[in-house]
Amino acid sequence: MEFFASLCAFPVIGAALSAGNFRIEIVRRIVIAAICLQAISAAILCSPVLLESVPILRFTADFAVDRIGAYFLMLTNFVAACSLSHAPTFFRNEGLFGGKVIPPQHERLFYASALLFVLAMNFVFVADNLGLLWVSIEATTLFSAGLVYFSRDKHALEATWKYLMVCSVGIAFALLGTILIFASSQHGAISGGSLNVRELLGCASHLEPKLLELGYIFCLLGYGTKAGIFPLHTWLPDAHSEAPAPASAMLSGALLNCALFAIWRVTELVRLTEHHGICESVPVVWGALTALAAGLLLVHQYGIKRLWAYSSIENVGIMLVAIGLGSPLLFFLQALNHSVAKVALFLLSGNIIQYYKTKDLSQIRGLLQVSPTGGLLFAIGAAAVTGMPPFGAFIAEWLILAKSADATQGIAVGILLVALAVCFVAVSIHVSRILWGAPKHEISQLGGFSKYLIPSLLCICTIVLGLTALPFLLVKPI
Amino acid sequence: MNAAVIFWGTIVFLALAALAAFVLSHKKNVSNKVMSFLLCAIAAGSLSALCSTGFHSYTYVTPAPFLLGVFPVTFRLDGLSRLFSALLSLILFSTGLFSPGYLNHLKGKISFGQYWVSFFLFALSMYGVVLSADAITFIVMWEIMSLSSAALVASDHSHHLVQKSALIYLGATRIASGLLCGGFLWMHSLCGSWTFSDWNFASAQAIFPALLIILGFCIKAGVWPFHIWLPYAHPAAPATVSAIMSGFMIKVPIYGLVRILVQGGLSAPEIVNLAFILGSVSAFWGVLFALVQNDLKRLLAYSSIENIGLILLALAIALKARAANLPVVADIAMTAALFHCLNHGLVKSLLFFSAGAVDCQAHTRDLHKLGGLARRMPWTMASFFIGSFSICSIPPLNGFASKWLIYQSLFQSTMLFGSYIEKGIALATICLLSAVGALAIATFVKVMGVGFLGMSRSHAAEHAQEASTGIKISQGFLVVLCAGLGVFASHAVKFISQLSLMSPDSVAPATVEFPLPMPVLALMLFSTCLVIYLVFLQSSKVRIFKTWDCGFGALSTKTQASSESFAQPLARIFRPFLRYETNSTIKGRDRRHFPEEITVEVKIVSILESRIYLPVLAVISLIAKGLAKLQAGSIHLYLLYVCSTLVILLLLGTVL
Amino acid sequence: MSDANVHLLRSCAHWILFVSCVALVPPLCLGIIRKTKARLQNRVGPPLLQPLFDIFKLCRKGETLSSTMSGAFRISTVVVLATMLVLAWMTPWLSFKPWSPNADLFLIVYLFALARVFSLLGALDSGSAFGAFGASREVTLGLLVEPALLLGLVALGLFSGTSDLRLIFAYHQIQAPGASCIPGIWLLVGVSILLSSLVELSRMPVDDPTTHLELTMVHEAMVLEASGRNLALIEFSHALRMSIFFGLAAQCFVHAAAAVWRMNALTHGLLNIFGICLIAVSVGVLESLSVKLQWRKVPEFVAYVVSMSLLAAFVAAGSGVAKL
Amino acid sequence: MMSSVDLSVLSAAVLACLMVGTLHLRLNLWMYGATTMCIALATALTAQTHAEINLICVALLIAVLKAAGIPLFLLWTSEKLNVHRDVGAMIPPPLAMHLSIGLLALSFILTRGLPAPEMAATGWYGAAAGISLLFTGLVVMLTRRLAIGQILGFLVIENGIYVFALTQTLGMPLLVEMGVLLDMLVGVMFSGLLVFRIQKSFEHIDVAQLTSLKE
Repeated sequence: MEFFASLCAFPVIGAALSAGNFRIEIVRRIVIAAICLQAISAAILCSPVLLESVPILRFTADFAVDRIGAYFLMLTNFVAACSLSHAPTFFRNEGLFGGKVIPPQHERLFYASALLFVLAMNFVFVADNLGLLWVSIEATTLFSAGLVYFSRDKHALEATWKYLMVCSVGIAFALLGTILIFASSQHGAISGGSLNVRELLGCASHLEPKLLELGYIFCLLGYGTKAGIFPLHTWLPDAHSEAPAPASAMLSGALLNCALFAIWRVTELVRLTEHHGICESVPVVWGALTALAAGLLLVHQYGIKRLWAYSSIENVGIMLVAIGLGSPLLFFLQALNHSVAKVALFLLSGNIIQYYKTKDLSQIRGLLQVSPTGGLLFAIGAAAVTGMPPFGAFIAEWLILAKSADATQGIAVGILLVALAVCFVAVSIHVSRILWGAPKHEISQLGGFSKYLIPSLLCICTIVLGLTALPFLLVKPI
Repeated sequence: MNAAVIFWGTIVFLALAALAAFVLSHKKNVSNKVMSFLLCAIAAGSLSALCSTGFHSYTYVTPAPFLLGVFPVTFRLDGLSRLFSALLSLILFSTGLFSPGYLNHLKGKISFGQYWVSFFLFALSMYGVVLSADAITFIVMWEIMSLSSAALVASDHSHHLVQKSALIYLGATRIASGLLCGGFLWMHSLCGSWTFSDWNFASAQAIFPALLIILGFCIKAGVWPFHIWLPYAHPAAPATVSAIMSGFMIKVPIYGLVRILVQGGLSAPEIVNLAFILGSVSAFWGVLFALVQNDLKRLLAYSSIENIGLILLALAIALKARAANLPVVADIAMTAALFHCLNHGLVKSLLFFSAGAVDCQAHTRDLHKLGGLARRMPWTMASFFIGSFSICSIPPLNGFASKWLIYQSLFQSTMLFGSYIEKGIALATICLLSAVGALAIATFVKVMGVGFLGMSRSHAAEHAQEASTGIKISQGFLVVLCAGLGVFASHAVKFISQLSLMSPDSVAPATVEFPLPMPVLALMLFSTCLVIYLVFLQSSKVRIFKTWDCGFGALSTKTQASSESFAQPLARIFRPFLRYETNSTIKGRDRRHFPEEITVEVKIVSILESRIYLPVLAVISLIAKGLAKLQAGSIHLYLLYVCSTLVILLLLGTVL
Repeated sequence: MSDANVHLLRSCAHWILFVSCVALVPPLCLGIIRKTKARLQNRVGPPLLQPLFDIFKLCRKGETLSSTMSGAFRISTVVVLATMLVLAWMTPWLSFKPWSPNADLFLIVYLFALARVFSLLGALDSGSAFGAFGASREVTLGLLVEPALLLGLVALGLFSGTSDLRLIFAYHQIQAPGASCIPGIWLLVGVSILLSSLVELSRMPVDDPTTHLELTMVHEAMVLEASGRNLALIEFSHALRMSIFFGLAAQCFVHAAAAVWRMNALTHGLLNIFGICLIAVSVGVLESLSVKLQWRKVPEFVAYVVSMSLLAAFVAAGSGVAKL
Repeated sequence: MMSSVDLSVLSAAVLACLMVGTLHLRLNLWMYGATTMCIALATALTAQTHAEINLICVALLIAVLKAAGIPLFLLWTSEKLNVHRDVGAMIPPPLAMHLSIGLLALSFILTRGLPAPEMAATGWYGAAAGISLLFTGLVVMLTRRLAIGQILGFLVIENGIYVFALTQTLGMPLLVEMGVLLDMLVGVMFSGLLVFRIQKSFEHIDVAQLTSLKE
């Protein structure tokens, strides 16, 4: 029980309080407190796995957390904490910068659904049961739809509808896949069948191969839709660009990881059987192609947040490659570096949009002149997210490339290298236009350093991840 | 005193300097003097540290907390890295002397905070690259070098052209590093190690990674046909930056080639011949386009392409000779390549400094607006002239010494190579080299004559003042180095050849002799000049009068030869390469006899750019547009994508 | 009398002979050329040493400088003459020469380049259009002729197995165990050096030094602004350059002959001087018979020269005896 | 031979196919209700043959929530927005209906390959019905232009998956089943709310016209 308490208490209470009509300033404080406490309590919860060498920590029959899950749990809560503690500043500035004033009711709703969204994401990583995994993923869709829907204008509605429909259909396929895996487990392996991950892993070799393979395909497709793999990514740019900056930060920095984590759960299962051909070559090549396609789609971009959305797709592709290579820690390393940099970028983009009062890239010029600090942070984030040394993402991508080169996935390596180059060039074209030159019209500087607090923290994190032995501690087991 | 000290001393101090610049930049008071002093101090320190380490080779691996993520930073200090880091220190030192005087005229245009931060990072990364002993350290430092130099190129980013140049440079360098990554990963999967010394390129399947690596290096070095970025980046950057980029940064790929491929025992004839062809073509192509340039720094950039070509050529000869088992020739060629790196590094920074001095005094780099600076900026003129002589490889300066070594290696290989084809190729290359040398002379005589001699062509050039003391000192420093390396070439050559470059751990280092009597020659020339001057010219009666104008009255600057008209006869000869076109229009009644207005326009098209690179880019962006069409906005379409992907996956599932 | 003194005497004699040759041969060459041309035009013509007298006369005059000139102008004259003297000392254009350091063929060629660069700068310094015309043509000719000259010398170097002109032209080289084609190479190289010297010295058929239309001239246009002693030095260094080239060509021919008929050092030396004069005469004849080439045609003319020395070099490389 | 469970799920599939044929929302919703009733019946029968107590409550839940609640809610929505028939499909409804019937046949072919379920009562009839329901739902989502139509399609897909689960694996663990059901209900509620907003801001609920966000 204390497991449910420590995981659910703070988000639920926070959501309840923020939905209730206190003064908005109080609500903002409550939310920050709630999310930070949530992160801490989750950390305490998985501390045995993180600190001692306990391979897996079981809470109930269907809830347990293993090492990789714990890592992702930490990451998710960190991302959520960063985004949500930046959110109040963001909404305050919305008002300050003469953008349209946000009714407190909407903001309250935003906080409530954001907290529940975080809760759902937390359950993704502690669910030790494919069915519950599916349930929590679907729950994340519903709550995050609330975030995308935030600004309630036509674009937001359209984005939300597409997000909801495409993802629900995809998720439905994932459900079918889950059922197929369940069916495969009933064939002799486990009497009455089971969806429990540990049991399935335990008797992986006895699972009925045909059903398992079908199930894998459906799950890959379903969760892939949620993760935004190339032809299924269609909802992603819309949702990311329409959601308010903190929400898009969470979508890109946490939600995609959840979907990919679900894919990893299934892959991990199929890898143990003797027909694991499909779960190696398919994700690797598909991931590389996704990265390439994302890179090409980055070339002609008009929206500053769509830009980062596509770069998220690129990184999803890379993570998919890592999953296909069957190395959870590389997958996590990439996710970690991507999330940290990408959250910083989305939050900064939020500030930039507030400065220039537009998302249109062709209107945003001369950031270095408008705000040197912001420009510097933006440049660092962009360099980090495109995998430039000395930032963390470089190390992760390099490890992934090296592993796939050693796994004789030459084609994938080639495609990935091209994709990375294209992404870098495309991003640097757009970013350099944002940074250099002079703004097209007078920009009023408002607000203190507070709006740069979280982004600069995250930028420091990327540098630390790149230049210190921190990743070493993670990747050691590889 | 060992590698660790150098590593910490240099890298960390530079990092700290960058940090200091960053901190100060927030207070908006970055003093160029202080920063330049820091730069000089660090450069001098690292130089002295290098000198004090003797000749042993050290390898140094950083302890656990100081990792690049997972990988340790490994450094190797041996002859090769000593040579290059010494060159870097020299250039940085002179840059430090040059900066304060030069940067003043950029005040208000560029933010000195950003400039110095990226500058120190740039210096740091260059030291890092030439000291690195494994692929990870190398590529990390390499990428930092690219990013920081791109930031420096874009220092004055208010101009649109500067932005464009910086982006072209960024793109080129990213492609280069992509190819390098490919090659490194491939080698790692072949040899199972990241350390350069474990890589062996002699094996047959190592040819493809070798190809990737050499292509990557060629792009970064600005070898034909990948040189497109260079003439953009150099004029856009401040003189200090272009001096370092052209003087050292484009030598870093050469370092990489020697460290990885040559010392890795590359012998595949395909690769060697490729390098040979690329080197000779870019030597010719570079100087040919340099001849017809009118922007001073652009011209210097093209001449860098020429010299990089020469260096690559020498490397290729060395590899050929080693493959043909002619160690003597190989050593000569290798020494030639590295000695030319050294010389060109010093000379080119000298030239860029002088160009920068001209730029900040006459406020233009356009040869059509310069002229007559000889009387107003004698020091700058003198240093620029000496630099030009050296780069035209005029004896007894250092340019000649390395050029002679290249000639000598070709001469020897003509005699010693077995096959007649090889002999013929070597002879043809001698012919080509002499033509290149003559073209270089033409180019730099043009610059000297049009830029510095004669009458001033613009008001600004009319009122140029001599540059400040710091600038003069830095130029003098480099001039002394050039002359010294030229006159005492025999010692320099012996020293370089003993750094055992072909294979890092060979027991008996080779020794290359430089038999020419440079000191005697210099002495004879100087004393004869002195005697002749004292005997004849000093005592002669001199009358000052105007230049002969055929009695038409005062000559205007229009009657002087312009840079285009000077180059015209040669440009005519090489019209097919240059796409050289002049179209002149004469206005006026009865146009031939009573012209009122005559305009002549010279057009030179870079074929590579217009015929190859732009179309390729267009195709890529077309593909991107096509892909973007998928995102058409209709949800029904999106759902259809999901279904079709499902079908494809199911089919794959049946196949696999 | 100890042989040390004999040696000393011999070297003194060498020096005296050499210095007098350096002083006299260049004006003599010019004189011979003019004389020949005059004779062929049925004139008496000036005395053979007239050029020398001209130079003395010019030395007595003062010089006129342009107000736009910088120091470069006078310095260039000095440097050109100095380089020429050093070249005269190092290059084996005379078979009897005092000791000189390693005269590497590449070094020689680039010393010529040094002289050329400075004469070009001198021409450009005044800012007059004529100087620039001359300079830009001179530089073009330089590009065309340098490969020819270099390859010619390389051809000699290849079968001698060294790039040191002293050894190449050393007397004992003739007795080198050479293939039968060696005199052929000597001849080819001699001709190519001669022809390239015509280009280098901007004489007919490339350029007419006696024409009065400055626009068509190369050398004369370059020295248009020079006067007095300055002009004297320029003229002398030009003449010296000519005689060095003629001397090299003559050396080649003599060696070609010597490869066939044995001869001792004295005859060799005499033949050398005689050859220089003969070449001067033939140049004079050529100048009075031939017409000036159209400027556009000059590259074609030089192409022949280059191919000739390339041929020589190929043959030499083929039959080369590798010495190291 | 064909068990009664097979019969009911097959009739559900056929009903769904017929549903594709008309554009009348009311009729569509009723037919969907009927389909779901059949499925609830099938669940109940399975529960009875296998004496599975929790399947009984699942059957009840389906009957109450999915077969009655959701159609009524959507019906109420369409009344409020007074849209009574779809504004027209991507392809004409009769064609779509025949397409889905064809897909029904196809699903029989596809599911033949599946290994017979271990414990469930029925063989590939159930699987075929489930897959064909899935196809039908997809057809609806791909062809209908109204937002409500798409919700309907999604519901049909969901039914199909449920049928598949029921007939192949005798239903999933109760906890999972509940979760799925809950998620689906919340989803339907949320999308119904969205439909209202869409009507409010666009004055129509034709999602085929929502194409302003694109490259």
